[in-house]
Amino acid sequence: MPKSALSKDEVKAMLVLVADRIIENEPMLSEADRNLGDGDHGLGMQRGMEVVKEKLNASEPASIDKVFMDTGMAMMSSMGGASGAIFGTLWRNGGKAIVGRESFDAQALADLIKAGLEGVMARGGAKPGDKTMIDALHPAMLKAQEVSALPLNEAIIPVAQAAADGRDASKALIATMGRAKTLGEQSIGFPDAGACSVAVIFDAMREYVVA
Amino acid sequence: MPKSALSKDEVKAMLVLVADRIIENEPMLSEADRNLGDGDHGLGMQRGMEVVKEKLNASEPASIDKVFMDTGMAMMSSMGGASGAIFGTLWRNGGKAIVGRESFDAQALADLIKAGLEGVMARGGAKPGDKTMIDALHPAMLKAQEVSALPLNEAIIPVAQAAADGRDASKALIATMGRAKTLGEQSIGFPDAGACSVAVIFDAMREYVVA
Amino acid sequence: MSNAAKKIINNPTACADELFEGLVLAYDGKAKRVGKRSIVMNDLRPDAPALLVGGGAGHEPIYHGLVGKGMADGAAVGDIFAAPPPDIVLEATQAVSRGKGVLYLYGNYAGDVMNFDIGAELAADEGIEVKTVIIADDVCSAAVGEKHKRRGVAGLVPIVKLAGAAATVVDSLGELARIAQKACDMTRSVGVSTKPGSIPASGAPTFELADDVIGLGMGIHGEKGVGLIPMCTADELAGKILDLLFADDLPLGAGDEIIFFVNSLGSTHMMELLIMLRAARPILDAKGIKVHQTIVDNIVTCQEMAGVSFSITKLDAELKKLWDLPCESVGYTKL
Amino acid sequence: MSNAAKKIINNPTACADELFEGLVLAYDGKAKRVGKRSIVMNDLRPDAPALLVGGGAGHEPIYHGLVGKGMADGAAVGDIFAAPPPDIVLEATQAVSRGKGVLYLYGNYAGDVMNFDIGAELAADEGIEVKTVIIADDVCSAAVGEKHKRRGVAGLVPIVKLAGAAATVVDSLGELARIAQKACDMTRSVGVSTKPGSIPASGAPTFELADDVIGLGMGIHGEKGVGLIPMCTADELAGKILDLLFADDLPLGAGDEIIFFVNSLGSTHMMELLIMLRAARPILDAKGIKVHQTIVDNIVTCQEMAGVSFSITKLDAELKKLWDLPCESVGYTKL
Ligand SMILES: Nc1ncnc2c1ncn2[C@@H]1O[C@H](COP(=O)(O)OP(=O)(O)O)[C@@H](O)[C@H]1O
Ligand SMILES: Nc1ncnc2c1ncn2[C@@H]1O[C@H](COP(=O)(O)OP(=O)(O)O)[C@@H](O)[C@H]1O
Ligand SMILES: [Mg+2]
Ligand SMILES: [Mg+2]
Ligand SMILES: [Mg+2]
Ligand SMILES: [Mg+2]
Repeated sequence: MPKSALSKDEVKAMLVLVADRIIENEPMLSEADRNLGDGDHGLGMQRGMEVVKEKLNASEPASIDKVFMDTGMAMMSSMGGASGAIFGTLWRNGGKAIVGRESFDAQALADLIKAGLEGVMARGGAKPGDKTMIDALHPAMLKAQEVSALPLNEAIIPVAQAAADGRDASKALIATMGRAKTLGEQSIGFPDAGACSVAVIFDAMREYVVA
Repeated sequence: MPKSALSKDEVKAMLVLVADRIIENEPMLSEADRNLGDGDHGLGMQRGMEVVKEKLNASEPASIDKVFMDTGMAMMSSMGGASGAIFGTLWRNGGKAIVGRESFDAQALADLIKAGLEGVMARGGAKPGDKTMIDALHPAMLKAQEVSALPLNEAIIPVAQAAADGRDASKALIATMGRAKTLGEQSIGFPDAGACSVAVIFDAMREYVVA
Repeated sequence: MSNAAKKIINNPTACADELFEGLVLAYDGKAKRVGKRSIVMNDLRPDAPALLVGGGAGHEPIYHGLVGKGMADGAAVGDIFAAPPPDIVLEATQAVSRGKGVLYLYGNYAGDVMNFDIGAELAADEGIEVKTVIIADDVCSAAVGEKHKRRGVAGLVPIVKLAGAAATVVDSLGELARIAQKACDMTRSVGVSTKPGSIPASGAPTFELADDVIGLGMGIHGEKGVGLIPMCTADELAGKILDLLFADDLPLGAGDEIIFFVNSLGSTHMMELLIMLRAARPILDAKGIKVHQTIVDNIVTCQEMAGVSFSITKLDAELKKLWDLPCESVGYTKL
Repeated sequence: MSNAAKKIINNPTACADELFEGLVLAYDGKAKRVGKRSIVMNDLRPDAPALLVGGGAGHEPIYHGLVGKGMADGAAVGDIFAAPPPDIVLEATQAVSRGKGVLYLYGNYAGDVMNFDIGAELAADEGIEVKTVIIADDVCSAAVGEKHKRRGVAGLVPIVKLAGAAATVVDSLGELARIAQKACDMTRSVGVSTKPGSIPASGAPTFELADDVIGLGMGIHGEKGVGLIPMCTADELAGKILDLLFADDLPLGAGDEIIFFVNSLGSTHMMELLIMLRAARPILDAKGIKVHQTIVDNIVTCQEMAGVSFSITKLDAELKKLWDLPCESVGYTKL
């Protein structure tokens, strides 16, 4: 039944579902990267998410923030590549921002995304519009601020939608960062691979929370 | 009209036709070598025959034997590979054996083939049955001895036929020499590339002499 | 997983770990494995600044095959086409460090920059000073005005060779970084591609390219370059590549001495590289450019990708002296 | 002519001449062109026996890329896949000869044997003494009882290296021939193929091979070997290759020191070579065989043919001393 907020065990279960959904979508994510990059984004995310599942299932989560930080650490050190650093930073900085929270509610979601996005932008130097995962993460962040007072099961729906819209909107953008660096004009029409991952991640969160 | 014997200018014209026929058959000869060897026999023969044409057309032939020896020298030094040495030796030794002949008749043909074959066998160490060009050249030699008293335009027909039969018979043989060295059993069913060239050469001679 | 590319491998997702283990064996005891996936030379010169290189796997012999005498002291090895994660950068940093700091020298890709930067932060926490020089020699990947966005490609070979030579003689990290940066500033590359490589984990091609076109300026992962041109002769192609190199901002004229590196991206045969060299040299000679050394080899590759790159490194007196020092590694050796 | 293989070339029938001209340039003045298509080192050791190698083109960097310091003195270069004609063998012989005779060292193919033999007869007419040592290291090309029929394949690299080292120290042609023959006697190779190369002049494949099979013991021109086996893992393949090597008549056991050469036939990537090395070494270690030096590279190739070969050269004290001498060439260099 729908959850207005999550316990640390539920947060863990949610991230395990996120991992499963990313792994299922490996072909789509790699294909997206083949259009603009070197075609390995799905493979890297899959590699990282398999380690995330191992890690999370190995031990009882100490706290909500720790679950997110462990997820970030696992992705960063098992993936490497741009997305290992980027998604690792997303979860690690996001987790740091909600240290001590006893339950994961819409406010925590908003704080997590905001801090995660800031970390990603500081790390990679990309801004909204550069055709990266930020173009899915940034609209999700804005929406999350807007709905932070709602119960999580209501808030997560527009947030996931914002991420999906951001992914679709990234099709119209010109790539300037990452492997796609010099695609320029030629990158128009394809969504960014990392943005596709962000959309999968938030949609999996929605699936877990509203279920 | 049919020629019972050839002048040195006719010998030259005959060898130019031989060169043209070999060049036309490059794909077939290379294909034959692809089955048993490294697929370049036709290319090598074409390379050699183009130089032969240049050389022969460049100057007035000094003598009948010289025409054959020049042909051998041109093939040997422009082709390299097994067939450069083999076919170069065939013509050079064959030419040496008819030094001084004023006309190229069936006896000269028989002497040329015999000496050429001996040279080839001494050079390469192969015998009839080893699945080489010898398996077309040897039966042609035997037939040429048999018909050496006939006018050339009658003798050349069975000689060319013997070479063609030898080529076909080579299909049943097991390769042991040259690039095909270790094909062994697997070489049964394909004719030897060099034997195909020998058949083309004698058929072109026939074409010129009986025309 | 499929093996569409008909690769001689074991587990398609374990290629990076397995090739790494093989690479360590290829060093015959001259280098050792460190931690998760780093390779480091044995008997390093005591208290000297260290040279660390690294990057994604699948491009062998670079980067990890450039570890050696007069070359890099160590390498941090990533997964296939993926920069090494920060913990691997850290383990390699600690292993090469000899109290005088560590220079990170690697190609300009977002993943590498981010992971090496995080590694540098972790190293700083351990009290190890790190400086970074980023290789960005690919002329076609960004305009002169945006050089910081250029990719690192085949020019890394002469650059790592020169930095490796410097690491055997200088005493300060600052000096090592200065020389490495100079080598980068003096190096330019342009590559072309005729066929994609394949991704070991899936067998899928790294990109698509029509049979009758060449990707001019294309990157080693198939990143698009300045555009597609019709298939042409080696002579025409060599001219186009040199035109792009001469049009860039590195002055090249009469009397200049260069290293000229003709690289195969993988399956392009040395016959073709030599035919390209034959086409290029008269053009260099006509400009009065003197080739101090020619390198013709496949050192910067992307699996069985087909294509060729030209790299030019302009030598001043200091770089020339460093170039002439011998070096030995799996990827490049000179007397 | 078609360019089905999408080659970076000019005239499909001029490849041998053009790659040769490029190769001479690649030597940066250390070697020079002689006559029609021969390459010979500059400043050769005065009145010493000479080492001449040669063979067909299209397999670069061998043979003509193995000319160099501590390697061959010169090479006679044939057309694509065709042995050099006698007049080229002669021009090369005269250029390397320094009054102490010339050793011909080449692979065992009918064309090479015949053309080098005719060349030797022409050289004798010029008063140059010639001895010949024929490389026949391919275990799968003939039974032990018919070793004289075996092909010369990748083992030629350590063999030419050892003979080249000997040529820098011995004073008589007999000594040079003895050591070259010993290097041959101590060397065995087994290769496998997964994909054909192409014939530059036509773009046609050099042979056909199904997608799901490997040609075990196949020669570098696609000559059939011991047979086809189903596509398998690198670990399985390394085991099969070593079994064939161990089953031959060269005793290999505990304490023996060897050169272990993992060669790519062209487009097989170094990643795969390293994964094969990783598979092979534990098997050698288990037998107590000591690898004195490992070589992992694509030196003996056939255009973009895919496949791998293992070569083993067993070292005695004399060969080991010669091996450890430095050498430098386009194809192989060691400190
Ligand atoms: N500087 C950056 N900031 C944010 N995201 C980035 C940056 N660089 C790359 N990315 C993201 O990483 C994705 C590519 O990840 P991946 O393919 O796994 O790494 P790599 O580019 O090393 O192969 C891109 O689609 C983009 O969304
Ligand atoms: N020892 C030999 N004696 C006679 N003919 C030979 C011998 N070796 C090879 N040949 C002939 O040469 C042909 C191959 O010629 P070619 O393909 O041009 O040379 P290569 O084998 O060097 O590629 C074979 O088909 C065979 O007829
Ligand atoms: Mg990618
Ligand atoms: Mg042939
Ligand atoms: Mg990548
Ligand atoms: Mg041939």
